[in-house]
Amino acid sequence: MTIFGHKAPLTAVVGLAIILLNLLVALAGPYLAPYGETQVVGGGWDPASAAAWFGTDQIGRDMFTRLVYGARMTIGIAFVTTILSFAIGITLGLVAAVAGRWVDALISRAVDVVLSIPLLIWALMILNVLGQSLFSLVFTIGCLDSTRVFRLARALGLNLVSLDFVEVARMRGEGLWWVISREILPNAAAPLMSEFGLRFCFNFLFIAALSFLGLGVPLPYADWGGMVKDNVGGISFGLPAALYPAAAIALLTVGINLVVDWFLSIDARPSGAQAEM
Amino acid sequence: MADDRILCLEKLRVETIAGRVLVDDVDVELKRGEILGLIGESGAGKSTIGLASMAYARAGMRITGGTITLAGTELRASTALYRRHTRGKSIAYIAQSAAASFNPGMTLMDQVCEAPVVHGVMGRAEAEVYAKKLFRTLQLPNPDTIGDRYPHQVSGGQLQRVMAAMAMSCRPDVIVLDEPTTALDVTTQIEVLALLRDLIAEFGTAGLYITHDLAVVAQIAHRIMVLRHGKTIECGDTVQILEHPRTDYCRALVNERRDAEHLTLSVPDRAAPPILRVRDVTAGYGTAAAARNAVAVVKNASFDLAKGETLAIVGESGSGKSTMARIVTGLLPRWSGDIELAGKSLPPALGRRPNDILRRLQMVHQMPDTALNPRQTLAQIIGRPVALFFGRGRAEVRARVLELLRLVGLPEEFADRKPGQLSGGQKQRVCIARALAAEPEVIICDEPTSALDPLVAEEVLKLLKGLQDRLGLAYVFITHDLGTVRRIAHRTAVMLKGEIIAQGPTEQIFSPPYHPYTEKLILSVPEMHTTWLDEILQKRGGAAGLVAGAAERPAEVTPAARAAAADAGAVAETERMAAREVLGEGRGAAGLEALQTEVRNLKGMMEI
Amino acid sequence: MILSRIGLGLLTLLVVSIVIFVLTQILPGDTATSVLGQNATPETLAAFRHELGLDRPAALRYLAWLGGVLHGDFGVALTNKQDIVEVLGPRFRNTLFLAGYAALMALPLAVGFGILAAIREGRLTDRLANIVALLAISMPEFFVGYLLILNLSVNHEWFPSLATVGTDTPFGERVWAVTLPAVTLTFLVTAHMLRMTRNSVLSTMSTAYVEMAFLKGLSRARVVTRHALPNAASPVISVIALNLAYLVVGVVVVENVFTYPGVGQYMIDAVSKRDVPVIEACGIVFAGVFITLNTFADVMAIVLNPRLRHPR
Amino acid sequence: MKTAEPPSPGPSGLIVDRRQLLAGAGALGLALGPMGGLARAEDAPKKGGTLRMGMEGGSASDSLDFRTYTDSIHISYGYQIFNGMVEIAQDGTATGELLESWSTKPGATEWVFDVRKGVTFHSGKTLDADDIIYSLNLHRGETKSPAKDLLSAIADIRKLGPNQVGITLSSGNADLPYNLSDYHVLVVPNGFSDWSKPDGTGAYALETFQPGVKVVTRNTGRYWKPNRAWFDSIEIRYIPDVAARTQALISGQVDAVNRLDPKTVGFVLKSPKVDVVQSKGSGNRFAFVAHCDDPSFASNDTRMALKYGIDRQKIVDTVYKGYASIGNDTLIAPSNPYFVPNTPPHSYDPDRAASLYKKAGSPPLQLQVSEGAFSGATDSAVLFQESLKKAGINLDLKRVSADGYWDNVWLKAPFCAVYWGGRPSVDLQLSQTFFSTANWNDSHWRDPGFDKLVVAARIELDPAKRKSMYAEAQHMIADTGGMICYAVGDYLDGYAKKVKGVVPHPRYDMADQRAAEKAWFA
Repeated sequence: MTIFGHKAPLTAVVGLAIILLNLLVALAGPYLAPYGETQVVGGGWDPASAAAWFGTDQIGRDMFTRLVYGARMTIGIAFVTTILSFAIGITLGLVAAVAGRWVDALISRAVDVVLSIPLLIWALMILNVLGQSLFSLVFTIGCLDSTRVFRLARALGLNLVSLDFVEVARMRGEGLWWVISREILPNAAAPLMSEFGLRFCFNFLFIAALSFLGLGVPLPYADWGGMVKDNVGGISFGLPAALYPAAAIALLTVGINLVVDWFLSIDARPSGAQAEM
Repeated sequence: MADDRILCLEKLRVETIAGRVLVDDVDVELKRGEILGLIGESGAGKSTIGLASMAYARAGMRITGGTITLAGTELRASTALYRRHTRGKSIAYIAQSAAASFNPGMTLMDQVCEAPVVHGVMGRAEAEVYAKKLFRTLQLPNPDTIGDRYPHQVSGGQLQRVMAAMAMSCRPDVIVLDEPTTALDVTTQIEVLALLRDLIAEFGTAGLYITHDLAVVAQIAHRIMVLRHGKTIECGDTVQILEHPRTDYCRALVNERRDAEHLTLSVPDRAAPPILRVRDVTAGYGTAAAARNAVAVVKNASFDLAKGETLAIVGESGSGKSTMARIVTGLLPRWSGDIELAGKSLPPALGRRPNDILRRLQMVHQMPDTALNPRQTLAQIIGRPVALFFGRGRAEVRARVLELLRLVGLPEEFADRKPGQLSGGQKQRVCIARALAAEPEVIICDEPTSALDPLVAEEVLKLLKGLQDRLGLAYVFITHDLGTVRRIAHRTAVMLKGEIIAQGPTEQIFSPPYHPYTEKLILSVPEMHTTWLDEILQKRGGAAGLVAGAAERPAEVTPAARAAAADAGAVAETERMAAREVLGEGRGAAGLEALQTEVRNLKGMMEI
Repeated sequence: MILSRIGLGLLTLLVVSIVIFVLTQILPGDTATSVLGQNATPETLAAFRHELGLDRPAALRYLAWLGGVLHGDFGVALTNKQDIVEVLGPRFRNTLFLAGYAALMALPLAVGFGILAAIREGRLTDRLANIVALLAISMPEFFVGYLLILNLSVNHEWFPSLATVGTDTPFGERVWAVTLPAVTLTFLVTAHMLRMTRNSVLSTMSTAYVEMAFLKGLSRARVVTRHALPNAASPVISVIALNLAYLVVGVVVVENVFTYPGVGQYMIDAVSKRDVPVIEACGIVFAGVFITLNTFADVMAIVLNPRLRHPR
Repeated sequence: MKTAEPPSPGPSGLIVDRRQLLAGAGALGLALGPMGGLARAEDAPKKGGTLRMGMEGGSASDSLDFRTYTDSIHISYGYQIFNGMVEIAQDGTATGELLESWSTKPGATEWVFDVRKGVTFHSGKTLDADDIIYSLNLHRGETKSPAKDLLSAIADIRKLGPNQVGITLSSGNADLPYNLSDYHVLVVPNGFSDWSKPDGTGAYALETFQPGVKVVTRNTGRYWKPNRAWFDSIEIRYIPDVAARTQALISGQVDAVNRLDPKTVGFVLKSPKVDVVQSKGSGNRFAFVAHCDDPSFASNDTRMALKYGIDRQKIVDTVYKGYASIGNDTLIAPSNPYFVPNTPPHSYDPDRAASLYKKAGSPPLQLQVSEGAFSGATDSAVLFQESLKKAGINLDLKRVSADGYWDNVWLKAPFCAVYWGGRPSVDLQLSQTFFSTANWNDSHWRDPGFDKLVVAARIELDPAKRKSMYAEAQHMIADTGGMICYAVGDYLDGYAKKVKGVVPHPRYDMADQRAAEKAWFA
């Protein structure tokens, strides 16, 4: 069955539940966690027990506690970076779409330059220049990620610009900013929102990848990506430690995307494949 | 005697998945060889019935009740496979927009032969021969080779005929014609209409002819069924409906075209210098610099517009009349020539024009759906120009908005609604209100009524007229509907292939001696009696001339396409043009659909 | 038009090289310090810098390098004097091989299931494909890698966990060795292409001509394959291009996990050793691939558009 | 003239040391230690096979020029292709390699070295004094060689005969042979310059050199050392990722790996196909080092607070899973006979740390750390932070990029993580790091008394006296220095069971990086 009108299907409900759960954990972290974020409660990689439900991590901190705090850090960072990347990406994208050929060409080429080098290597270089801190991390990922957002925003912009009401606004002599913020942005909201969900997830995967190069969130805080990295060594010997944070990431990603898909399908016409025959 | 009833719908009921009733217990009966016209405004449910007669419901709709009996077999009860095999074989469909209904990636021949081959009616070779025969019957130019072309390579009129051939390719018992001529120009409409009629007669096929234009259906249908809001209003044979309609609604429909009340026009003051002067303007898509690979769409056009005057620009699609509007408003910078507003020359490009000029020159678009930002309330939409041009305080703006709403005949409480909650006519009134908010001197109306149902259009027309009388506005009124022109235009300019071929006071243009093209236009306007088509065809001395005429129609795509080939950057431009085109074809949501599609596509794109 | 594209591409390359150079100059430390590392002393540094010619002004060094490249000479690595082209060549072939292998697995999967999902929109197949795809992309790549190693290389020794291949490795062995990394990459990219295929097929499924096809009584399969798919192709292709680019450009981590001698690891090493000529060379190669694929996609889009393929 | 007594580790001390190791080893149930090693040494070596080594400690930018060597892989292929001048024997003493024997006069400034006869390079050239002199000079004068410092004391090198070289030192040094055992100090023929075609006297000649991928060498068949070089060829594969390396060993894709992860070594041992060789307490020295002239650490109380505030045992147990020994804040390894075990005060004592810290005025503390410093650095730092918390001391951790760590952080940051490799002699170990004038004095700790003491010990030929001098020196460092060397890691090598003849070596892992010439297949 398709979702028609705003009636949420089971998948979307599940997705929402997952997201809410994560938000709850992120907000109420300290109250849920049995131990301190960095408190060492046992040896490295102790198996699960009554004391440590998911066992302990590589240096004996309670895995469950780390997960709870990790939610806060991970979601927090991912959220801020995504906001940043959207702020930049949308602005550039819509400007490129509205301001006309030259500006468009200029920005697009610039974005090509960024995209044509591995993100990791950009991150490596930029973080080395800026030095490592939460700020520089957020800033770097935000900027790099905005190139992806740019492409979507620009494409949406190009489509909307050709619509009559935008034309009317331009004929009225409205400034670039008005056209973008009042005429185009509101109508591009839905796809952008859904994109937000995706980029959000990719951002904390990216952070995970960074931690592979020894870059990442400041010590001794927990972030899921970093936790996977720190504990992944045990995987080869069947130690489950790394599975928990990985599962957390996967769960949240799926959750968000379920909602996103629903969100998109709300104002999408059902396709011909749905016809009765 | 059941046997001569080929198609029979009983108590047909169609609802949206959300549960809104689209077709409400409608009975339709169609005898062999008979043509039934389904008439009604948009949303009357006529297309839905047409599709339902093939046991097909569009996405988001469901056939919830009634029976569909085709040649003695009840389709809803039979298997999906059986239904599939009836489609295209024993009941065929001709859609409104040929341009959109042909797969742009396949040759016409492939698409025409598909059905017969798939249904095993005949082999490919045989099918081709037959198709060519049909092409010939339908008087398509060079019928032997046209099959090798792609849809975008042939004109709308021809496509519509190819679609007819496609429908006939299996010699179906019933054929459903869904507004087959609406998307066409008046002149082309006649040819297609005539051909369809002959075709159906020749094959003895029964037809379900769906349209909103009583005059058109009058020429072809034996019986007419009038629908409204998914219910049958009245059903009888054509003459009866035309001569003695029983219900008021039908009466209104019939009279709307026949003896519309005469509008007495206000007198423009020609003493004062013209408010708008256009001199030898030439322009096209692509910049003047790139002019070599872009063809001029408007060539050396000149006209004057006096204060309080209405100048109608008439012509067929592709004649460049809409482009004319874009040039005047500066959306499309002119290559050469000059445009003066109240004696002051206008810079070609929009960006260069001072606010005051922008204010004095307003525009009303053809598609109210796309001309209004769906995310803003009417108050915002109409209030913005007031705030922008006259910088009034919030309260004043609000007051002015309400005043304007009253002025265009909309209730004040609409101020806080969004376009989505309005009907087409109401939306168009909002567009007009927005234009008025700038207190302009000239309003350019680009087919302001053509997207509206007849009765609604009439209202809007009267509104515009009334406003002109009161506010002394000058209109440039772009349309293809000569009936309208006759009634509201002081002067008329006729455009053909981007040039103004005739210009002068309306009555003069519309009285002999005509320019031959003008005459062709005039004769093409359907009239509300069953014999009109035959008379015309006689006057025209055979259809051949018509076909030739159709063949030479210019097309608006070419320049953009060429531009694209010339420079990748212009692909975007092409898309915009394509979007416009679709809008032009009168498929309202097209622009937004295209956007929707784009979104779906791009969504994936980002997932790295 | 193609020409202007190539021109643009070359321009982009130039800019890329400049950007990279500037960045490497801003980076703290240089080849001398990073090579000598903990053993660095002022004198040894000075000596080494002189030997490497790092004592010349940056602009000169860049121009010298650019000059070399224009004559097709990418120079030698600062750190070990190896001819960059000789080293990069095999590694680049490896990268392409891995990318190709992964693509060979990912493309049919993605397109096939994408179409299937589109045909059965909203049904179980569709949802399943979607969820599985999401799960696949939601796992860090190195995590997927280790899981595969654990199951396919440790628990059952079907595939090697080491993908170290040399120029001399015979084809069959090479395929066998590169399977695991290729599968890992398949995990990464399939989801994206699948969703894309599905979406764009769906959007063509809602066009008038597809409806017409149904009304001609064609079977679902035929409608999808003959009518929907061909017109859905160009956006899909552009995404495929994007993913192929990613397979080449974005696999540093996977190379690391499977110790696969690709360009990514080479570039990382070069960055950490500040070996500018090498960084530049890798950058150029990456950018080249990226630009080529994108241009290819654009060209395809135009070729696939009958309006442009068959002008009136 | 009389031959100098082997100055450093006397046999007695060594045995004692070994016993300790054995005990430790037994407790850990590992196949290692001299017993294990000797036992294996007994089954007769035989020729043949290709030794596939999966190693960390190199990159795509590696070079064959031994003056650029910094890491394990370099050392390994270095010793395959070339020979050193002096070799460190199993018992830690300096024994002749290409320099067969030597003698010096009291004061240890005048040295005479005999060049080994009958050794030929791969090129066929026969080794003589000129080659030695040329090779030594590669590290002298205007050079990028890291060994420059080691040989800086050399005032003059003379050719005394075709096979004899005389060396004069500006200041006496009884440990000169140990300096010459440095892995940078290898031998090439006189006038050699084309590093892409290395010409050495080593057991194996270079076949393939793909830095970052693999290095292959083939047995020349005419190696001068008896009972060495059993393999037909050696293949080093670069496997930087420890998990991948471990897997490769367990699944038999390589025969030997270095730097196993202490965290998982326990599991590796479970594998029936694999032996783990542990060189107890002779591995890298792990330390956090503070600048004594930085306001935060100017007061010795702060430094002592940190030394008492770190729970060394806990770190050794959790981060290194016991595969490390507690460090004594100097850089002397427990396996070294001169090692002075900590006097109790340096064990974890939060209260004392707290009071000292208050006494010092509770200055702000920030530790810069990166996995790039050494593996386990960040985890150790986190545990350090935890243990300080118990003492009410707040330590701010700053994770910095692994890339360029040695350029941008080490020697620059006031408080950061650092590791120190073993040095062949106590003198080098102390002087390179703690001399007031040392380039690498990364604690900025300067004590003229200490300098004098070390210089004196350098020319002291009586082991007993020497030992007490070094003991004093170590106490100076431990009680006032800025270096918190909390642990000395064990070298953890993994070998396929069929690999024989690999014994823990006091200097480097993988049998002093000479596994290629020492080991054989059963």
